[in-house]
Amino acid sequence: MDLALQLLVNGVITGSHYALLGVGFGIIFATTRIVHFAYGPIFTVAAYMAWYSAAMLGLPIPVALLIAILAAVLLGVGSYVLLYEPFEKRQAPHLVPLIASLGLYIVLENLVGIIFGSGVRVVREFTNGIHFMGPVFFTTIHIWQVVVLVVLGGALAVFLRWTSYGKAVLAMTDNPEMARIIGIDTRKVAILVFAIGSAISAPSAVLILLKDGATTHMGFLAVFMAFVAVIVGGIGSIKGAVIGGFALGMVESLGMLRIPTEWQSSIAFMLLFLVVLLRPQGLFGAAMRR
Amino acid sequence: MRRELLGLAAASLVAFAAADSRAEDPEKFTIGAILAMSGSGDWYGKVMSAGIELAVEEINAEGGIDGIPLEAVFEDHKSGIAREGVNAINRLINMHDVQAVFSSFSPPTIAIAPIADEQGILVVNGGGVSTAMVGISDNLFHNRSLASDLGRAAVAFADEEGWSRMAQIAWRTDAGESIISEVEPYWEELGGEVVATEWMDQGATNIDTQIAKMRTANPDFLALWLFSPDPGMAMRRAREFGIDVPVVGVEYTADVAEIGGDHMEGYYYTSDYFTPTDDWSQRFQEAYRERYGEDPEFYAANYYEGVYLIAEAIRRARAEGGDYYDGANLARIIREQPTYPSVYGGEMTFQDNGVAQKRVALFQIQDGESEFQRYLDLE
Amino acid sequence: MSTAILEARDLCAGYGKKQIVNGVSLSLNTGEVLLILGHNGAGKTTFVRALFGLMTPMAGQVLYEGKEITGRKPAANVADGIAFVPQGHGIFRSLSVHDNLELGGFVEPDKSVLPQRLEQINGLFPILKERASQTAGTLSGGQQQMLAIGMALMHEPRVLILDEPSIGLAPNLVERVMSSITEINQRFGTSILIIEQNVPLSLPIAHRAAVIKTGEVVYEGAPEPLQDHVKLMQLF
Amino acid sequence: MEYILHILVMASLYVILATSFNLLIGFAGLFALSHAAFYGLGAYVTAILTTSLGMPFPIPLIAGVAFVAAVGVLVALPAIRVSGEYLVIISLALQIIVVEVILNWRGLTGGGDGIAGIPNITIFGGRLSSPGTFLPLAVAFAAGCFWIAWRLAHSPFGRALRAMRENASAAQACGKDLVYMKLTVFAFAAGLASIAGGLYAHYFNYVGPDGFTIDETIYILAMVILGGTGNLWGSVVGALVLVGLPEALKFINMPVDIADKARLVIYGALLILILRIRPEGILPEPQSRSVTATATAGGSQGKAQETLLKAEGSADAQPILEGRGLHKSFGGITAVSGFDIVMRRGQVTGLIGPNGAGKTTAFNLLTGFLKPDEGEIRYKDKSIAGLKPHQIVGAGVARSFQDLRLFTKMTVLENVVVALPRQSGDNVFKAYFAPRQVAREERENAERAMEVLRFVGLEDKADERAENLSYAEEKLLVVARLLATGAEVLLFDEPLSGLDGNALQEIFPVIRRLAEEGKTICIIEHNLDVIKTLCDTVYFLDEGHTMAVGSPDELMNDPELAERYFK
Repeated sequence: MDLALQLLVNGVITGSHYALLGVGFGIIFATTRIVHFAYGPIFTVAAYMAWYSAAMLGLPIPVALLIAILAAVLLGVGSYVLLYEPFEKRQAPHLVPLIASLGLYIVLENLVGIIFGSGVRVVREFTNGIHFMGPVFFTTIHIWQVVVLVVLGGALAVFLRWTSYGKAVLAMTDNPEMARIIGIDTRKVAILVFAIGSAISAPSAVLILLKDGATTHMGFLAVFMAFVAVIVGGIGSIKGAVIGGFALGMVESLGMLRIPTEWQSSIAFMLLFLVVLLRPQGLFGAAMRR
Repeated sequence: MRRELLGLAAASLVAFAAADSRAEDPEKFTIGAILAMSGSGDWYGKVMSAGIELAVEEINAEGGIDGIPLEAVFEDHKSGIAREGVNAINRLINMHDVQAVFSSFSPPTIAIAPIADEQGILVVNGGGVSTAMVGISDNLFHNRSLASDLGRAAVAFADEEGWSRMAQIAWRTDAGESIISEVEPYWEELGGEVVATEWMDQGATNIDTQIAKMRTANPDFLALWLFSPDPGMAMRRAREFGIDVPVVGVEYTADVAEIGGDHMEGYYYTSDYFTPTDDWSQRFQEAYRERYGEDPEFYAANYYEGVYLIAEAIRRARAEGGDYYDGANLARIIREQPTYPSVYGGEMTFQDNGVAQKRVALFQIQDGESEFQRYLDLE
Repeated sequence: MSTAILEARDLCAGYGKKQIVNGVSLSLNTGEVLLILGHNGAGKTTFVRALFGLMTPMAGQVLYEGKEITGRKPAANVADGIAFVPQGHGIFRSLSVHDNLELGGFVEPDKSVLPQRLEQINGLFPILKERASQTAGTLSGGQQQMLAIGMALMHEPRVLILDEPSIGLAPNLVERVMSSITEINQRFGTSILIIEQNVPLSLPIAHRAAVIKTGEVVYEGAPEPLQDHVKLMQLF
Repeated sequence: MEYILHILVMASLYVILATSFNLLIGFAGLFALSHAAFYGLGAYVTAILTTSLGMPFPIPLIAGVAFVAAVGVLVALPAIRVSGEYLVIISLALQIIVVEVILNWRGLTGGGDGIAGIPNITIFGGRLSSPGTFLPLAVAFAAGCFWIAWRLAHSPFGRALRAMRENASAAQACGKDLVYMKLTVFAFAAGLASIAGGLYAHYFNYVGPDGFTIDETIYILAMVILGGTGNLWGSVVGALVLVGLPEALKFINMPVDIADKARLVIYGALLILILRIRPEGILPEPQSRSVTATATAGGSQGKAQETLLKAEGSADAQPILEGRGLHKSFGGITAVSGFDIVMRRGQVTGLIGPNGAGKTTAFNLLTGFLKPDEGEIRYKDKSIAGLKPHQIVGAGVARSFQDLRLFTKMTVLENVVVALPRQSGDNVFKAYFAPRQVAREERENAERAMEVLRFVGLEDKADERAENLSYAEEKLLVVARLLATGAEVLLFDEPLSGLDGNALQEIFPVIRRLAEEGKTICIIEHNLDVIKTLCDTVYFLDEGHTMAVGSPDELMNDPELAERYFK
């Protein structure tokens, strides 16, 4: 019973992390239909920039976080303007930007390795508090992972709900042609979502840096889980990405109550497989746009 | 592109073909090294190549091997891809005419073993730990203890301490698997009980579930069959989750210490005993620190030592005379004269299965420092 | 009443190498309702899409208030006072009715005028006010069409282009939509270009009518002669 | 030298993988990202059978092909249900699960250690233990696999695959069995990948899970995209470039600690650069393919036309196709209800009515694209309700689509040839085992197709891609494609809308003549001139059921119907 409770809490925490990544990746995917694999290494860059600022320059962690966000936004927007947009303009077959995105992935990941060197990077200045609630344990970073999702997810929801550019994002997600018809500059919106999506990845990355340290390879899991969360939740739905992330976190944790942990990484894909087969539009998605 | 590639390659082939017949001394001895120079394990590549480069420089500064300089050429197996290892050894043999090659990680090592046999190349592994590598080639030697031996030593220690309930977590790789398959029966033979067996992916960030399950199993001690840097994360996570039983493992590196931080306190681990007390090891440590600005890792020491091993084998072969510079010949020398100086202090001796018998010791982290406890008996 | 607010001169348009509109010259006069008839595939939709800037014309010119706007992006046209209601799903199905309407005023720099316009539109289509918080995709076909028109009115366009507003609607709803178009024309003085296949219900609201067949204008003039079925059959 | 030979061995394996993957992606348009799983399974089958059971080459290879082809068919099962992005995801999940199972089934697969000690291949007493000795075998297999892929891609079956890729429903309307095609192409692609896997196992004497992960699938995918989808030579080039490029980059000397990462940076950047310069791939899909010796003008002209137009019996006004009491609703909306129709031999039946009246739904019901909720469909007194669209086409009822659905990337001639009935080459095995018969038929079919094109006046455009036609020409091609099916009953959905007078004058007599020759014609049309000139009987549909039936004149003089029509 205690174990189940602990695994439930773990599921919420892990789910929050996946959900946030899913939201960042998902808003880019839903709005522009670009499978932005380079989201992974950009996540890595954010962690390393935060590490450099905090551990090497001795800046306070909030400042390091800002620098990480800035770096992620620059790279995210840069990858749209310099890489994806030219392909869109040339109306390249839709798999071509995907392969180009993988090319960018390789470039960025290895650049990080060259610039920052290999090995784990840790911010020593940070100490992680431990908390007990009855039989259940969690740490300060765990709390932050949930808090960041609530805050950023909430902020994003407010932005989408209450601002005119937020609604423009929703409009473009719903129907890009109609968005153009009512006078939305879809290029600006695309740049905006790349900025937002990348910015969202940075706090996640910084938390992982503080929790486990940064490695050059850390972006792979980030983008992979984000991708799965988006598909499970349903493409084009921010709420879906959150739910998808939680579903993933829960399955990964609670599912292991009975199943041996050697199957931990397959179980996410079993879930994905079943969801796609039984409910192709995802748990919360509307039918996929043509 | 393709034509250029072939042209380039053909040109270099002509150059090398000229140097193929070797009745006399070569101009230099080229040693290949197939390491994790990119990918998720690139940290290993970094420290291993650093150790090799340092040793090569030192030997050359002393005038090489009887006046013939050494050279190291590095290749990348992208953190354990077998196919890349085979690409690399082919390139090393053909482009650089090597007779001796360092390898690391089990899959590439296993994959290059048949080529080493076929082509007569000496292979020295100082990093890969899987038992699957033992005995697959007469030309393959390991100058590090196998993970399974370290694991056995670790549980033997646990048995001495009187602990009986073991919760273990292992990397879901050849290394982790080989420890579990060796240690589990041994532990049960000792009368112990395995109360939880958990697996994690190499480099996974979320192991909360595994830790929670191990905690629930209520063990006397945790066994971490993990390698750098994951013992640090597992230890940290275990302590954060309130598991306060003793923890034993088989590896401790700077990265492990970095991640584990204060939580590493009290961690026991078994390892090839590399401790800079001996003359040579102290000199090595100072030289390494001077050159790279950090303390040498255990892995750096292994490959550094490996260069000296190969150099010594070449010297011995040269002393025998004849067409001495040949990988198979060097391998024969090592088998026939199996004892070499070790940077770990004293000497190491290669057993019949190609694994060097080194001193395995138990350490504990005390006040943030790794403290030598005692030598362990590996029967 | 006779100055052209929007004018096409020898407009040619199509997809890829396929030309579908073959030199159409038509002008919409200030304050009038111009009806363009034609059967499926006649090129009506392609014509208005080229007019509005959703596709670049292959040849010819588009003039708005006397100045050339050929090939200008829709965003600029919308900001300049032209609105377009496309065929079918001219709404954002996953958003609420209220959000849809608000998005209609996206280009309006001064958002404070929007509530008042919203009132006007609610006056025109009271059902939209009732359903303000409902998801647009769940509205009935007629309500969706009213919403689409309402969105287009949110930035007070001077020219409104409607592509087959009656498609898929029951007859009574078509009448309702047509009468609201008349109302828009009269209340706001909006010049309206409307494409239709439904002749009997759309003809009465038109000041002038044109028939397009195989990408060319085959009739332009008063709507009345078209009420004769025989004449119409010949043109179709 | 061995090194170059080794790279060539690797290139040979990737040629097999890239070309077989291209069959799926480029030809069939099925984006299944599980190719490395097929490759890996092939390698493991060989590894297990050789090490555990000591089977000699080539038995494990053959067993691998059979097993992996069967797995391919299993993967194809979801592909029947889902397509596009969903297939990408589901196959991606399968890819990962396969690797996980290999990793976790330690007893059989050796887990992370993999399986070592796989014996070399021995041929004529010689052991193929070095790159040099293995290369001839690898090249031979690559060439053989390329030939198999080439045969498949350039057979009538391959043409049908491309048609399916361009438009699945139109391919069905041409009588193609999509299920058979999907299962077959998956089996082939998987089987070929398994050959590469078997060779891998023998060559490396070792298999481990690391070589068959999603990274590997993406690597092969990059070869296909870079080389050009839909072009098998492109895949060869793509494989050579992506195998060669990293090796070439090795010649750039850099400091040891960053060298390999820097090379990967350059590699990624070059990949992007090539895609920027050639988004369609290095060798894009060819503009046109000559279907054997096409356009053999003259010759058997008369005969072909005869067979083409011939229908059983004559224009005797026998009822051929009947629908009774058809009902169909979507959700709560009734599209067709209580719809009855009779089509008679030698007559042209018109279907008119306002937009949304249910005309196209009626066609969909009659041709099996939709299943009626109620009602019966009889063709020559046999019930055909419940048959699949391709079966109905085979029986003799074919239809066109309002939105044309041409196979735009294929030539005009191919568009017609693909629709010809009873092609033995549609059965892929005939392409291998009865090549003469297929080739002969191909020649005949090309002639028949040219005949059809001449009939509609498109013979000059035979080698043009369909996407380059004018609107009127496209419409003519739709007619030609429908004619080519050889069906007795031809259902035209707005074949003439958007055509100007001249074009109309060209098509009118064509349709009329078809009827006179004994075909049964039904036509949905808005152009009342057309209806009046062409039709014998007209059905007026509104709100899903028949409002009136009669001669064109009767209906058009009915003021109430006119009112409804223009509503």
